[in-house]
Amino acid sequence: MDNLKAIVESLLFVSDTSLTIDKIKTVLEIEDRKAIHNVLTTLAEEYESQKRGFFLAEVAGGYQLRTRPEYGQWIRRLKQTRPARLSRAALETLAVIAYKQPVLRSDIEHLRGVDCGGILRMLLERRLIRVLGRKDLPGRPIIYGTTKRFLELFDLKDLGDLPTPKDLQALGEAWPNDST
Amino acid sequence: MDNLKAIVESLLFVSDTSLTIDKIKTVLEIEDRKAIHNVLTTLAEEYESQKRGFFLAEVAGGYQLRTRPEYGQWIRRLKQTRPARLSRAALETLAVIAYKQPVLRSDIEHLRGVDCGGILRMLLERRLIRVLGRKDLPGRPIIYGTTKRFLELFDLKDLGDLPTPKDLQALGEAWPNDST
Amino acid sequence: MVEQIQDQTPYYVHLGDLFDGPMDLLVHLVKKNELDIYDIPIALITKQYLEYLKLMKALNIDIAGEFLLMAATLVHIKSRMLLPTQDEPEGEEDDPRMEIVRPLAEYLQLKYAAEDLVKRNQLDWDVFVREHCDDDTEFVDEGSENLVQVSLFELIDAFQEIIKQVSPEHFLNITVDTISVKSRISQIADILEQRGSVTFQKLFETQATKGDIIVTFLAILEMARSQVIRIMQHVSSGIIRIFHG
Repeated sequence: MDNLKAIVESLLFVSDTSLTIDKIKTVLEIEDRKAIHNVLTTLAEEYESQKRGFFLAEVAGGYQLRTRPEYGQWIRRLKQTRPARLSRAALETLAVIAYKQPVLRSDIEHLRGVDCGGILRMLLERRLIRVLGRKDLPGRPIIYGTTKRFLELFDLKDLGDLPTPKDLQALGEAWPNDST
Repeated sequence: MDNLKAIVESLLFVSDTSLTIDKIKTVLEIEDRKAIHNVLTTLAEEYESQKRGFFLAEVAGGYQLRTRPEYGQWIRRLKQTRPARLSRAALETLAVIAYKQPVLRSDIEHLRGVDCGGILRMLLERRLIRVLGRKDLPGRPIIYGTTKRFLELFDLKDLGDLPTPKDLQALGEAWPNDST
Repeated sequence: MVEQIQDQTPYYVHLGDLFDGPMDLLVHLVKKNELDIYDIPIALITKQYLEYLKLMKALNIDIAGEFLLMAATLVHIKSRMLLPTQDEPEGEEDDPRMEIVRPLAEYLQLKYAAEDLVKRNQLDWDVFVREHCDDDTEFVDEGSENLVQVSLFELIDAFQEIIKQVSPEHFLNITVDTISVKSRISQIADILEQRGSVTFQKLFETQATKGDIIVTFLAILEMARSQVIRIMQHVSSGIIRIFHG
């Protein structure tokens, strides 16, 4: 396949989730992971050097074309939509789950000092968190964890991409905003 | 706007309909039709000369990025492997089966209040549900249950991890503010 | 008939709907007073915390149990601080304040983590993928870059200022009925429809009685909570302005 680069690009172009190398292998029926990896690297470099309007993002274990963040303002104007942004309370709850998973509702509420039932429900409905299992405790409480969608939403390669608590502390010289 | 080309490209990239020059003018708040036209021409030429996986099509009085027709076969293969989204009705049916299994079609239809024949067939084809057996009743009705694939689709280890309606109730109401 | 009766019931807001719980209120107070969380003047914080609860109560806002529990904890720590220390000077471990310092420190870290998430390139806000999205919901103009979103706490601080100007005494025993809040909400909505935005102060200018002021304030809170409006503060002038959500 001498036009492998263009074909991979067309796949990336139409895919609405991040594409793994394995997936590309299956679709194109080729065995050469290395070749696919090289093509992806070349594409990413081209988008950079040519200052295209989009870039190749590595998210949730795969690759995805995304528009450059600096043009977000124009795209929001084009779409004229207000995406459902998460509230601060929801973000905090997500942060607890991301860092402490596998985690129980009671642990989350202990940390946040408030009831989180409604937020957990909403996060489940939006598939940003999921049920990892149940704990062997009275009432068999649900254990929560984050999903692939969570990674996609926040542009994370994997959970290791989150700053460590130490990084956060360093970042914490300025007070966190308490804007709603 | 010195990065006009990249911005216009990012707009074309996200737009799901063809973009007219007028629309681009409005979004970017610029008056210069000629500049936009030039940028579009440049982009079209670049996609050609660089043999990208997509091209700039002039359709319906506007412009739209489209994958090259010669790669259509690969894109169709990609789309086939993509897990199709389930309709609301299919999800409801699946939920009834998940919670009530082993369950008869008549029970499902009684609960949902509508005929489910088509949906059951589709769920069977997608291997999300399976025939567990036949009940010792007149007509020997089929007993349905969910599959391993169902668990995979919903990121569940086993059926015991499925959140119960009671679990959801325990979470309380979802926050209306977040479900925007 | 039934509706009428319901509408005459006192206006009822749950504090937990407006604020993120007692920890959030504590963080706000610590931040406002520019305190070191590891050396909190417990008497000051307790006093301000209780003042908040008092104001909420005066506004007929239902205070959730966790807020009261925190109040009790603060008061308890305060009283333990007053006890004469025995023999040796206290080590950090014996400092009664540690009871809230540890959870507070952990809570702060969580807030930083949440903030870090916000700073990332969020899908469908900063970055977009090609997808066929439905184009409902309304157009949002992000407005001037010199505006920052304000928290409800800051709003209450601003409200306290207004009360001070109008009447220094307390205003307990004022019943606010749902009808007046509802009609005030629709008045404010009218104003916003005409002008797009209005300053916080402006909404109170025409108000005569204390009751009216509270009605206006509750209307604003309710509108902010249901995201009908957005409340922004000008960075340099400090003027708070209310926008259509």
